Amino acid sequence: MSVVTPVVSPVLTPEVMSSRRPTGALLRSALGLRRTQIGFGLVLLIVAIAFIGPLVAPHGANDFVGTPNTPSVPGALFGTDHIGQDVWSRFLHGGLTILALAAAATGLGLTLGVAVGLVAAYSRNVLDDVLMRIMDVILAFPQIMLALVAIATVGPNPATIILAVGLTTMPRVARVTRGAAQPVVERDFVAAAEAIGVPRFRILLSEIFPNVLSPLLVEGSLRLTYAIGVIAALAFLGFTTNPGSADWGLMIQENYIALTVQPWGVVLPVAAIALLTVGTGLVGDGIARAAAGIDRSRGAA
Amino acid sequence: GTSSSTTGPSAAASPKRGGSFRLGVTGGGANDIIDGQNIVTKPDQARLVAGFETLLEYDEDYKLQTTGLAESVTQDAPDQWTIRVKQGITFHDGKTLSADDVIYSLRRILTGSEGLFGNAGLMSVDPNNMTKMDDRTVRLKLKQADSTIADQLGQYYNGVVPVGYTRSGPQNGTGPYKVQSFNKGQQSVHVRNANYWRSGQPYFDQVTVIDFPDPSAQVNALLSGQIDAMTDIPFAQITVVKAHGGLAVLEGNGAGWLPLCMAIDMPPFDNNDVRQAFRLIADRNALLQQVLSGHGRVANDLYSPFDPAFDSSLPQRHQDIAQAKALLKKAGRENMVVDLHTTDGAAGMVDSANVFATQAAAAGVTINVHNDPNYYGDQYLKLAFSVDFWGTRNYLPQVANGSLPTAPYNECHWPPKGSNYVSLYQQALAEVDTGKRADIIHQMQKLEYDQGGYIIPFFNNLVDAYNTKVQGFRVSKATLNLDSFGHGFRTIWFA
Amino acid sequence: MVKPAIVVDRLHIAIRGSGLEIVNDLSFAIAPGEVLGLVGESGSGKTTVGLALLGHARRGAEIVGGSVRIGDIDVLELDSAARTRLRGRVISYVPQDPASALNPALRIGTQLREVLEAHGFGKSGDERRARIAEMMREVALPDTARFLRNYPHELSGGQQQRIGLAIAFACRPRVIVLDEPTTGLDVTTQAHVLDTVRELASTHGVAALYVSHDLAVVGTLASRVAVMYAGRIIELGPASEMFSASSHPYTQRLIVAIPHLTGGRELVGIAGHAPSPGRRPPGCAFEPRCTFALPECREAMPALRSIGQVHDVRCVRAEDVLHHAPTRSGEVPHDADRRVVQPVLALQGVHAAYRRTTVLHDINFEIAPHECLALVGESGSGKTTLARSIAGLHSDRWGAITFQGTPLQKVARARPREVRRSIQYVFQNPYGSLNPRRTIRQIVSQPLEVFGSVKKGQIDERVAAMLQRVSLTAAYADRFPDQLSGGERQRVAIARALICDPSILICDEVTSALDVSVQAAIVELLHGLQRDLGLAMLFVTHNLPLVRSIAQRVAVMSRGRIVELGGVAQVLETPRDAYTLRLLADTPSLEAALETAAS
Amino acid sequence: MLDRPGAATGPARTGGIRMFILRRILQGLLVLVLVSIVVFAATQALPGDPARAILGRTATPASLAALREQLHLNRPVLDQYVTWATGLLHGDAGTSLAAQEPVAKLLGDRFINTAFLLLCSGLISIPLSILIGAYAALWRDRPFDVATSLITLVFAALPEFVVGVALVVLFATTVFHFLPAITLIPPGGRPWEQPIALILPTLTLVLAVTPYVVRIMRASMVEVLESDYVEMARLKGLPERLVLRRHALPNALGPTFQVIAINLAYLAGGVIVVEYIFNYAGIGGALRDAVANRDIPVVQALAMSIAGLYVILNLLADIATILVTPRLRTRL
Ligand SMILES: Nc1ncnc2c1ncn2[C@@H]1O[C@H](COP(=O)(O)OP(=O)(O)OP(=O)(O)O)[C@@H](O)[C@H]1O
Ligand SMILES: Nc1ncnc2c1ncn2[C@@H]1O[C@H](COP(=O)(O)OP(=O)(O)OP(=O)(O)O)[C@@H](O)[C@H]1O
Ligand SMILES: [Mg+2]
Ligand SMILES: [Mg+2]
Repeated sequence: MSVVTPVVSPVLTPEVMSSRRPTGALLRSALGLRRTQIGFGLVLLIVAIAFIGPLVAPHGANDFVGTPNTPSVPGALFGTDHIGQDVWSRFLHGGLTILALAAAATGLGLTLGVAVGLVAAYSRNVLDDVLMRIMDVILAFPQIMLALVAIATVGPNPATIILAVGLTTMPRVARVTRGAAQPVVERDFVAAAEAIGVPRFRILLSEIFPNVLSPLLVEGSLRLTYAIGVIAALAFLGFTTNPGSADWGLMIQENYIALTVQPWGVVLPVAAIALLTVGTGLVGDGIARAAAGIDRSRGAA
Repeated sequence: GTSSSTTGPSAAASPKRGGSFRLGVTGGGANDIIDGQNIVTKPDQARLVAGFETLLEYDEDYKLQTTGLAESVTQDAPDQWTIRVKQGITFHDGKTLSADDVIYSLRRILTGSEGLFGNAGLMSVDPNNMTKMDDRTVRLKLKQADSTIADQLGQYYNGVVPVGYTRSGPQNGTGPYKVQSFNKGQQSVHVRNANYWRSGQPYFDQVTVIDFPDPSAQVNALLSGQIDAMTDIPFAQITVVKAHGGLAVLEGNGAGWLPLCMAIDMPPFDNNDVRQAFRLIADRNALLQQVLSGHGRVANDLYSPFDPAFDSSLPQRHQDIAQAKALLKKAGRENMVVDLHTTDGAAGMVDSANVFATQAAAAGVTINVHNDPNYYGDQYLKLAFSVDFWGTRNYLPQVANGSLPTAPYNECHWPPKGSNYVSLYQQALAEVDTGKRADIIHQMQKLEYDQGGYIIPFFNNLVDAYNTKVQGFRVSKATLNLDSFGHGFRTIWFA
Repeated sequence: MVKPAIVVDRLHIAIRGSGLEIVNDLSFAIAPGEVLGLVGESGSGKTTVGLALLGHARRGAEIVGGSVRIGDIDVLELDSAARTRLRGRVISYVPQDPASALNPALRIGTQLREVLEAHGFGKSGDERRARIAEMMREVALPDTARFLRNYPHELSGGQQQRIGLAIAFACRPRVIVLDEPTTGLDVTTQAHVLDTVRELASTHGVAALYVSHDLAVVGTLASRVAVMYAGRIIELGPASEMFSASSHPYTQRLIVAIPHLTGGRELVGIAGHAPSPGRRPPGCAFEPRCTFALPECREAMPALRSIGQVHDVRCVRAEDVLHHAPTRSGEVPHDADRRVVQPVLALQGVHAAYRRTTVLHDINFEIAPHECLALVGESGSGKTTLARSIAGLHSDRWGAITFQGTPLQKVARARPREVRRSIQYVFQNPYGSLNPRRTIRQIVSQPLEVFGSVKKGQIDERVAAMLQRVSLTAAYADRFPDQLSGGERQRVAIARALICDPSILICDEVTSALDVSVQAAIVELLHGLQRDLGLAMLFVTHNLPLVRSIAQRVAVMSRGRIVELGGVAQVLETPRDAYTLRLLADTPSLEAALETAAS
Repeated sequence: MLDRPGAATGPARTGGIRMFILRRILQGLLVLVLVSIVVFAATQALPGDPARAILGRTATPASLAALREQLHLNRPVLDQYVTWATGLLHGDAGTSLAAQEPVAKLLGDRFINTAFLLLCSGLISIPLSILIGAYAALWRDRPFDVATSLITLVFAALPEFVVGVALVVLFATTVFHFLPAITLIPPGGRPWEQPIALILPTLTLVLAVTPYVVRIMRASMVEVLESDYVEMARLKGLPERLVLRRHALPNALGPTFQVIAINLAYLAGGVIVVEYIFNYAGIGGALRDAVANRDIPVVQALAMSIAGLYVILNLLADIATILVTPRLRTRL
């Protein structure tokens, strides 16, 4: 008698049924975590303040509303700052600059870093060494120090700060990217692509890059927190972009002297910055955990 | 400006010897120096006056007195002065002060390459025409008539140094304290000069001058008792210090000033209407309130208020936006945009710029403030619009420093071409009769008041703080902080 | 019958929280000195059971019911301290993957010693040292201090595995659990390990549970075999009966799926794959794949009933099954007209190296169209290197590789598009060869985009067609690799190769990562394709029996040299080279299994 | 999967390590050379006239001319680089433009002060964070873990100067008064002569660094605890503390060392802010000062030494990692 010819069983497992992008899945499952939700909440809150603040601020950023450094002034919710401007209004006005700077710097750093990291990992030859040594050179300077010198050199304009922070972010990102990409480069699907002659650039972009996304998301959020920190610290040390303009970093520097008398001028921006960094940190954390989860199940599959 | 409220203790309490006094001074850095005749950073002032003294001295009303090293300084003729030093004054190394030292000191100042601070003011002294009359007497023949020599000799930075003195050599002065150790950017330790010529003084065994880049660290140090006095307390902290038991604030109403400087030969300020408009934009009281929290006096675009010849009859300028707009319209400069350069060189410089920028907006003028760490670099004195800071001086000396073509710090490029300002200055110098000289000075001040490049919103008080266990501080019009550091730390003591 | 050393009774293990059962109502006993084989395909719950015997459940799983008695103590009742004392002393465990189970940071000597110390085995340091030396000899490893100072990564896979055994046997336990101790080892090493296990078990009267997915291996070792499917034992009986008179459809299919060393025949895989926990049907878990299935099979899981005194089975139709044992189709046809045509691929004096070490020496052979040449040899013999050299993935090689007469550049990228298209490569591990972040459609259609051979519009249907060809459905196109079973992934990999309609297919151990049943299905597929499409094929494997079922000619490789090359039957039946002989001897096969079972 | 025996065998190992360290040192030197070039180029780029920057507001044309003359800033660049680099090799970092003193003399004490501050912070934060991280991993998802992960997040989020100022307000000036607000190190004095003055700066730095290390340590510890060999160690019946101390911890440390190194290097940057707050006479203040003064030799010296510190720390980290992960040795 004959043997049954094989037909694929119609039995489909649920995960086979549901078909979703891993990256999207990663974010989704990350968002499932409480910490990620809180993190996003915080980030959104601060971003909202930064964008909507200027519209709802009771006073102009530079209006003189009362005696300097007085916590309680009629019409000034959180009192006045070092030159008698309304702290609350300046706070509402001051978010955009530092957010923009930090975001731009981090973006720059990520882009460059990822590029370098991928190329280094994929070219398993001297180019790898060269690139990584160059990264080492940059790494050898503390971010803040390099920023200090750069700013002293060309003056504290936004471009300088973005460039300085961005460039010092690059090598750290590059390291992570390279680390994550190295095992991927050895995977057979890369060889498979090479075997049919897929162009190198495409291999980097569509074969390797997607597979290092999850660590990058985490790194990205971490870098953002660093960037914010550095930019704030620069302001604290007195190196900021256009003075007089409301800017959280600048506010801290201007009012830090009055901390014990009129804390709000420092507390508000610091709190905002801290919440923002905590937020991004939480998000990164969530993504990391989710990624760990996903990658583990994939590894076990 | 409140001064009475914070007067130091009555001098009645009899001074006591002993103790180690620690002073915190704002600023300082690796470029600190100790030099009997020059300063770079603020702490240098304290170190200078601890070790060196001048021939003449200003009293607490900014009047010249012969309490210094000179027993007399007289103008024998418009272009001749005679200096006679007191008897039995010795330097730290025991050598007695003589005419030679005076000559050497003046020569050193006049040697351009030394780059000393007093150089500009003593231009008219002829280094090759100083004659030693006797051991204690020197006669100066001037290149040109100059009646301000005495003023210059009273400036703290024109200290008397012994023959052969160099900055790198031993710090040998007549002052109450000898340098024991000096670490640039950190601190210097000065020990009591045992055979100081003023009997009984000084009182401390030791004085330590500490640099503080960060004012709030300075305040914290004072609060936590790690220093006994500090210069330039941030206005914000005044309430804190007052509230804190055992601390007091010393507010000397000196005549330091933070001008906004318009270069009168550079667009847009080469048009006096624009300058006038800007002068009318400034709300001087608001600036005083915002920048100094009121710790100062409203000014009238003129400097040297303590000069007997200061013309206080000129009408006080007030803000007048409408008028300013009109003038700008006239000058075809409506809605103009201009850069204003400033730096953290002295407290309030950045804030002044910002506040003025805000006020200017009302007149449709957009001012972009640039806070430039490299401000005193190449472009200094080449800027159209900038902020600067000055200390207390009488009129003519100040002019020599800042308002003549030959002046080292002429931010405004004053005077305008074809003006008789310079010749007026020469006359004033030559004029021996104070009354006549005052008239000439009034003319000069009128010129600056009407056409000058300075906007001077206020004179700022020197606000310092100290621990009340320190006695002897007096409220004065002194040029330097803390009553000129308690006259080189010799009139103060621990209770 | 002697009192069993260990008795497992109604064991239930579930995924923590969910209550989904991984292992369901599992009972068996093992007598001292007896080896019980536990077989089943990947995911059936073997490891979970094995660990449960030591009262351990992996993170996320928990033991929810039943008992595990060793002598008169119930392992599951013990507190953690007592359990710790038990483990490694009374019952010990040999892990599935020695490479990862040995601490990379500790010398093997330390890892041996610490278990003795932990259980106070041996009074003095000397005694322990003596015991360790003894152990090393028992597992046929050098007992020198020098060797003990090695770190795990400095040992070969086989050596590592034997260290695992040594550790397990160190304290002379009464029961030992071996979890696929030979997976990933080449046959020779495997043979060594199996012998060692047999030795130790019998000489020390240790009751052993031998977990494996390879019936043949189990057959050579175990006296009784339990077959697991989807967390349940579906058949349990003496090894002999299992092979000769298996009464469960699944067991039968497993046996049919095993390639035969003697007399090649088409393999028959089992369609579909076992349901994972939580997706197991209420009735018989095998029912969806079962050819004997009755309606009632859907209702409830058949009880384990005994047929014959020590033979239990979970099937309502056990008797019919027994009598309808599936027959095996005949020999794989050997086409003789190989030589007349020009070869597709020809290698002359090919050498390859990694930096200074040359790993391939003077390789010569040809492959004709329609022909499948099998390349066999132990691990490390250079098979992959050779395959990769042909595919243009290993550039450090010299000697001539000609494709349809024209010599090939070393690097794939340098080769003309036509050539890249015509030579296709299928990788050893389907889990690594598919980009987890791309859909099946993207993966399969990639060659089309590179070669631009097909218009945008038709890509999808080509992909669909290819998926059909490898007996998947178009529905798979939108999924991601991690949503497919191993077999399905390998099919996708094959589809990606076929979509270029190549003239030669290089398969590097395409089945070694898969279960036998799946392996059979894949081989079936490849064979069909080769036959229908007239593909030439280089089939790399270390599984000799498999060669029979797919290749016409076989090349035997050892240490980078081809030691024997000829027709399959001729090489396997009358081998000339000593190495081939040893390879054959070491290969565990059903025949051998049946013999041991019979004896 | 199958792990093929590595190439190296017993005896080759030590040689491997020596080779490795040697290579690392060479790489480090290479990096330093590159750094020196970068530093030199960068400092050359500093615009403006150093002389002016140094004399600042008090500069007079005369004094400027004098200073320029004496700085001879008008020699060819390459010439300047060579003299500078060779100078460095002989431990002579030139003369500070601002202070008119040898850089070595100017920075000597400051180096010792900063180094000691870093040392204290390191010695406290490293073991602390390793401990916390390990236990967080061990008690994964339990209250302790959750608490740590939140606290570390918050502290990672707070800039040093906030922490520093908060500490001063709390312990020195406003709330309590039992700690000095600033650190006054008398010239020639040594920081360890007045330990209590070190408490606040150290604490600030510790709080700045610990969070990152804790998080990494936790991550790699979790990784290790999941590993087969830890499971195996348990199945071998080893007592739990042994499993942790001998099997888990060493393997978890490997990846952590790198991060520790990076963070210590990062400390060297964070110290700038901290020294500013506490008026601590260290290289941080010197740097800020030198940058403001365009004191090129000092900036160069500081940049070089901080880079050197970084290179050394990484070298140590690599070696430490190698020592705890034998597998790497054969890969060398
Ligand atoms: N800790 C766990 N959490 C969740 N599911 C688990 C866990 N352990 C095992 N499983 C599931 O239980 C089933 C059996 O796993 P197990 O590892 O015992 O199978 P196996 O027979 O050993 O497979 P293999 O032959 O691949 O080793 C699998 O489907 C697996 O996904
Ligand atoms: N990347 C590499 N670097 C150095 N040597 C290698 C590398 N890959 C393989 N080798 C060596 O080359 C030889 C052949 O390896 P290859 O993978 O071709 O063997 P194989 O027959 O495919 O083994 P397996 O059956 O385990 O796949 C082995 O000795 C191996 O140690
Ligand atoms: Mg298993
Ligand atoms: Mg292989």
